[in-house]
Amino acid sequence: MADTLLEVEGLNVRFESARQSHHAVRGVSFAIGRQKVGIVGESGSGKSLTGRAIMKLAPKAARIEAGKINFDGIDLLAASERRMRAIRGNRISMILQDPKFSLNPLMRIGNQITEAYRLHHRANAAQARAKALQMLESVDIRDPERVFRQYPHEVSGGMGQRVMIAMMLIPEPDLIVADEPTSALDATVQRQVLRILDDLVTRRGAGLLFISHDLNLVADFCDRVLVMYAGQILEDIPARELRHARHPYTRALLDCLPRLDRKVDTLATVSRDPAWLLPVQPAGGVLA
Amino acid sequence: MHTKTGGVTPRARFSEWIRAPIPQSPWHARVQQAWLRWRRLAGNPPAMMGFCVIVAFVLVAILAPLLATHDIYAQNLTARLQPPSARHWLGTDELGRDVYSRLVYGTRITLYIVGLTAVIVAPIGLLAGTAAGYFGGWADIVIMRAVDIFLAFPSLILALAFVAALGPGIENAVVAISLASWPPIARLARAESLAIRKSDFIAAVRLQGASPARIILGHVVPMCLTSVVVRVTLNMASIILTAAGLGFLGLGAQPPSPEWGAMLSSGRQFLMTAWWIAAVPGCAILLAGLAFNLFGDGLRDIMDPRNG
Amino acid sequence: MARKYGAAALLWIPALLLSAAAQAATPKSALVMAWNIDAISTFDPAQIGEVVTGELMDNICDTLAQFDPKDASKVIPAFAQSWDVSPDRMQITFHLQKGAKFPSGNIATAHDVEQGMRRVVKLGFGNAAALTEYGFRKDNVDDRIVATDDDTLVLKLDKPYPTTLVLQAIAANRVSAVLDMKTIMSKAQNNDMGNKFLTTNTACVGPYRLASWHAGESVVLQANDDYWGPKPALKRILIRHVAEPGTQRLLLEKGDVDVARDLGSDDLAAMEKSKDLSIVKVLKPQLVLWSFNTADPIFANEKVRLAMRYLVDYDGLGKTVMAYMGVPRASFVQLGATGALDAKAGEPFKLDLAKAKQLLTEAGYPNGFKASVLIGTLPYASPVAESVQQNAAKVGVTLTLERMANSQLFSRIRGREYQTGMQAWQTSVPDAHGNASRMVYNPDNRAEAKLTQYPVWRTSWQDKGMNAEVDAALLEGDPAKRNAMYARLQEEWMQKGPIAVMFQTYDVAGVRKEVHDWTWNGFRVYYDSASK
Amino acid sequence: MTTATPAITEPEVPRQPRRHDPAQARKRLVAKARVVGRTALSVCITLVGLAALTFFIGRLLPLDPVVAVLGDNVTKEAYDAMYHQLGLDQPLIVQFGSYLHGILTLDLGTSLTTGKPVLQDIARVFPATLELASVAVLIGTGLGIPAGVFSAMYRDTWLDHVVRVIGLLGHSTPNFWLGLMGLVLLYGTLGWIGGPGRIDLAYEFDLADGTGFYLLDAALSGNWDAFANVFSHIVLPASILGFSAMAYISRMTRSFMIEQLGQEYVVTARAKGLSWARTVWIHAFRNVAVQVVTVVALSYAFLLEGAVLIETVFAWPGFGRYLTNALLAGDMNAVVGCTLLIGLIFVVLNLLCDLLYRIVDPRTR
Repeated sequence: MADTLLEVEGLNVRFESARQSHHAVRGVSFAIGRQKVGIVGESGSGKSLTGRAIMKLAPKAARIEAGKINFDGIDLLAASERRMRAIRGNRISMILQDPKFSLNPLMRIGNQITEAYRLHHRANAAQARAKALQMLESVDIRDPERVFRQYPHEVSGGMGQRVMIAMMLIPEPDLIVADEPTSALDATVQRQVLRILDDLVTRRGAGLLFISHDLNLVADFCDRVLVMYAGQILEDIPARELRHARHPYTRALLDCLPRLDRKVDTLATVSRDPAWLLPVQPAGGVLA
Repeated sequence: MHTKTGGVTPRARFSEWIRAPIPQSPWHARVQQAWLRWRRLAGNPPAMMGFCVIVAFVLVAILAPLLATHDIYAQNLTARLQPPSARHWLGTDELGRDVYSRLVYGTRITLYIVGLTAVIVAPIGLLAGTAAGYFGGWADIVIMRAVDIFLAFPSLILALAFVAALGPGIENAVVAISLASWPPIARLARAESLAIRKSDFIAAVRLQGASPARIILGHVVPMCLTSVVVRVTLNMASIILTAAGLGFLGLGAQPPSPEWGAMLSSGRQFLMTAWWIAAVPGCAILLAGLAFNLFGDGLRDIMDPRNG
Repeated sequence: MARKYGAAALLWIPALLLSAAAQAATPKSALVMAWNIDAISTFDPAQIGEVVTGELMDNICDTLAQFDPKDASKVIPAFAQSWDVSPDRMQITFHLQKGAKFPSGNIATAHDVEQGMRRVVKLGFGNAAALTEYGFRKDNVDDRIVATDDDTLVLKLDKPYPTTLVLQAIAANRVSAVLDMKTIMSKAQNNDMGNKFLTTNTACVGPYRLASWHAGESVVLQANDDYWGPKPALKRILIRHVAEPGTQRLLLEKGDVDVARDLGSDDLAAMEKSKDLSIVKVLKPQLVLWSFNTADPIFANEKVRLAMRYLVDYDGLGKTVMAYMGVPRASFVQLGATGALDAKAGEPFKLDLAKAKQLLTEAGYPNGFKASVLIGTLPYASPVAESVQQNAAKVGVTLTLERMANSQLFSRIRGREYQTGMQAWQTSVPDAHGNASRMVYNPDNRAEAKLTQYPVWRTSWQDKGMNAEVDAALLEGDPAKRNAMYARLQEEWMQKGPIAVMFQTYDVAGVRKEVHDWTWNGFRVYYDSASK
Repeated sequence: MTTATPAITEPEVPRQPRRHDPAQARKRLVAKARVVGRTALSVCITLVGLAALTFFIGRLLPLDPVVAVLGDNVTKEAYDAMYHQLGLDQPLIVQFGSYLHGILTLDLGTSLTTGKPVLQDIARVFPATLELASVAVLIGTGLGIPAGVFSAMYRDTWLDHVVRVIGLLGHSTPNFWLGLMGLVLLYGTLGWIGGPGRIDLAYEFDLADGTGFYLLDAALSGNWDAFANVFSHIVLPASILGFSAMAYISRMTRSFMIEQLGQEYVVTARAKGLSWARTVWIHAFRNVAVQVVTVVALSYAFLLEGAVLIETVFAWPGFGRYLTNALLAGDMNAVVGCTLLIGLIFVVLNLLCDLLYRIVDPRTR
């Protein structure tokens, strides 16, 4: 595809625990450009971990190995922590699941947003403030002045997530990793948040890595879908072709979703088959 | 259960069995759990160190008669306050008794105090705490009020007061210390059982018509046990210190008992002339306290990693 | 913020090392003394029942007469410049100092002394015994202690007691302190005769007055400029409470104090060599007792009590634990007192397990027995007891020690709630009668009599015969005969008495070379003659 | 040291979101009032309980208060008189009643050993202890907080292990022993520091009538010799107590921090591109600050206990020694008075900390 933004090859994540080493991500490889890519899988399939590994924010215990992680020509494997800091937020940023926990409860919303901005742009308090307010408006917050002054616990979940989006988009990153950004919200709000996310991303022409367990959602929101199972990518297909996915697991996932257009008497359950697990290709360069 | 693994050596078989992803029986599961914890402990050097020291202390206590070089009561007024030498490895005290031998036997007393206190404190604290937590309401208010009252005292002061009231002596010291150190345990147990009480399986048991006593003893207490055990282990260090403090003030073990605190306080008079009499038991107390702290800390990391 | 803290903390470490202790030499005009003064509870001479305050009081309140600094068995004039005794020894007339001033400015007269002495009897604290023993009772004190004019005081006795004894027991005792009765009575509340006021104040004629007392911290005595006698060389006596013997040694060696009063025997031995301080010691009229409660069937047996006496390693302990602390003594009469047996005859016992075993067998305890020993917190109490315990074990007697706060020890023994107990006992007169009247003579052995200030009563032991001997000896006019009678008493008592006397203690102090003329005898310390 | 019982866990914080609506506001006000009332009541109950417990322990003591007053050598009459005067002939409950009444009228009775009102005694000895404790807490906080935070930051590294072991050492060292040894070494042998007591007697009278805080008095009166002297006296006991405070504070700080560092907002902060240090100090630390303050406040209270033995060793004329002496001498009024005070301090400190939460933490406002 044209101008690849992020390229991952043979990403492995292991947890070395006292009992035995748990191999969470097994040789995942993919590439994304300035498009909306969804990663779908059951919880524990290693999708979130993949997202964090890219930003080198995986927990300390995790040992990360990969053949290659390239972002816009930068070799993240080699990048120093210092370099990573310049990239995080600025070039790649991340939206987490639940604003209740992902926002600092003791910092005013305004400060959290301006902090994110001033970290990467030379700007005085006043400018940053102006920018932040403008950003809040752009995520459909009616009374930005007030929200700016409020504490996270004082705003609703949906608004919180919009604040999160504002905070993460304000430095104008090229790639956004959204880790289940809507799973904590109720259906109506979900749509709204997604819409905002959608047109902000498209307007800026940024890339989006959309991590979710909700196949339907991903199906009609993203351009491309990666289906993960047990730390591996089983299938990588354009969203519109999802209906014709041929991997049994993907099929199963689809079937067990209630559909309106077609009548099902019993909801299928996912049946697993060890054979799905492909041999893991040996990892290349070790990082972190 | 593991007949398939026929040909392999017992050792390999065992390790395979202990690692088995799915335990075959509750017992198997428990063994695996224990083994896992042991592994975690082994992976935690400070805790391991503490554990070893404690084991060492226990051994010393058991083997005291073999390790001691002198009769710990035998006095020799002509050979008093002697510095460490080949004959008396840690010198002699104000009555010419061998400090080393007394130190060795002292471990018995220390462990005795610690053990007895633990045995008294844990059940009291558990029952009070779980009862308060489970029943709530008035029981809770009353018990917790009592706990607060006790907690408002620094434990040493309280122990002092009780010992003064009960009269000196190890047993009384133990009772006093116990009286002073059950409240934190009770508080802990309460917090735990508050959480457990709400859980569904308790509701289930209740629906089966189990009596409160049965529920508390059969279900709540076991759930609280781990954290209480951890807490008690951590407390042991402060128990040792409190006991030593009492001994230091002459309210603990009575002469000629070689209790470390008592040894220390009698050595206090000879600081300038024979520093080792005070220095040696002091070090022993320090070591013991440290060991229990390290081990307790490790235990806590292992038992409930959440507050690692 | 935490970073700042960190910086502050780091600064602290070198501070600790560099904080050069500004070692202040003690002030020239003051005597600085380290002493365990926890026992101080009042400054009312009628109530004081304890050594420390006693010593202070001696330097605050003049008494009619005083012990000769050089020879405690002699009594020399003090506030009374002279006295004459009626031929029948039944009346003593004191001629007092004229025009002496109290700190309040009032003039001290014989009436103050009279009121003061009556006050002691009427308040009836322990010290009242000093007077009641000689027939001054609440009902008769007003006619027996009389000031005939401003500077004459007359004591009328009920029996012809030996005059020196009376002088020692009363005239040289704080019961005859010269109190500023006007001031004191003006401070009296609910007819306590100023007792409350005097707990924290003094109002006396004397070389020093109490400037401040912080319980368990310090006492400061200030010299009285308008004192009638020779002016004290040192204007101030600063006493700092220090409980730890080791600590006292440190302070003394560092020159932070001039005198240390509670040094441990081993520290003393070590300090003997030091050239910038000297160790001084003097025998006190204080005995270390091992009392047996004869209400207990075991110790009712005279042979058992005797056996116990052979379990004490007088010699060994005397050379080690008790070195500097005291000398072996078995007689109830302290060395240096009139009528005392000499050192040898007064200590017929020695550690002799065989003898003890034999006595126990005769007593019917061939395999020994179990008993408890109560001990207090005196520094030597525990080692002495442990030594005895060890020897006892060798003859099959199991002694269990119970160490407790002194006040607790006292109340247990006073209440007869004990088997055996060790404590120190001090008399106030250098005469055999001083202890004979307390450790031998038991006027009433009934529990309800509660003669708790009689050590002998506490052992529930009474011997009518010896009671009689004590009475006789007291009134015997001929000194030689009198001494002989006391000698007999002592020998008899040492064999069957309910109390094993083990040691007579020293008053011992470490004194820095800067201090000159540190003067004392077993009965008092003369601050006013010390200088620097 | 027995001082640091990690009994205090963070008080749980109500997380109800805040709405702007008068009825709600009124409801909240009423609720607040009820809370205040309940706390006040429980505090009272606790205090009465304290008094009762100590009072009855006191009366159980086999020590004879009369002997404590009159000494060993006393006639029966005098004994009985004092017995009556001390009201010991009344039934316990009556005695307790009169004692409680005394408390309400700020009269803790008269100390049997000092002959002064207990309150007055305490007022005299307390500054000494407070000064000691303050300096100790200063040390403890200064070293403890950074230590705790860093070992949380670099968890399971050698640094973490070192900090933890040092902390545990602080928990395990008999402070009286440390005091004795330190005294012998630093004062006896090396002469680096001042000896026992708060100050050399030579200076004592220069500072006789001041605030009772000698460092302060000396500084105010510009008497720098005296200041140096006081400092040289306080530095060792304070450092030893500070050591135990440090152990406790660093320990608690560490576990608070570890909990916070596991939170999602930390990931957010990192994802923004914040440095690890900045994430920890600006974001995470802010969230534990209040808990840490609580711990510091309580370690203050614990030092009161730590002082008991230290003050005996250093002949420190403070609260702890006053209490011990009173206890050993059977001076019950003093004992009960002191214990009551300690209890009061604990309870009040706890209250203050809760209050602090309500002020600092926006979620509880």
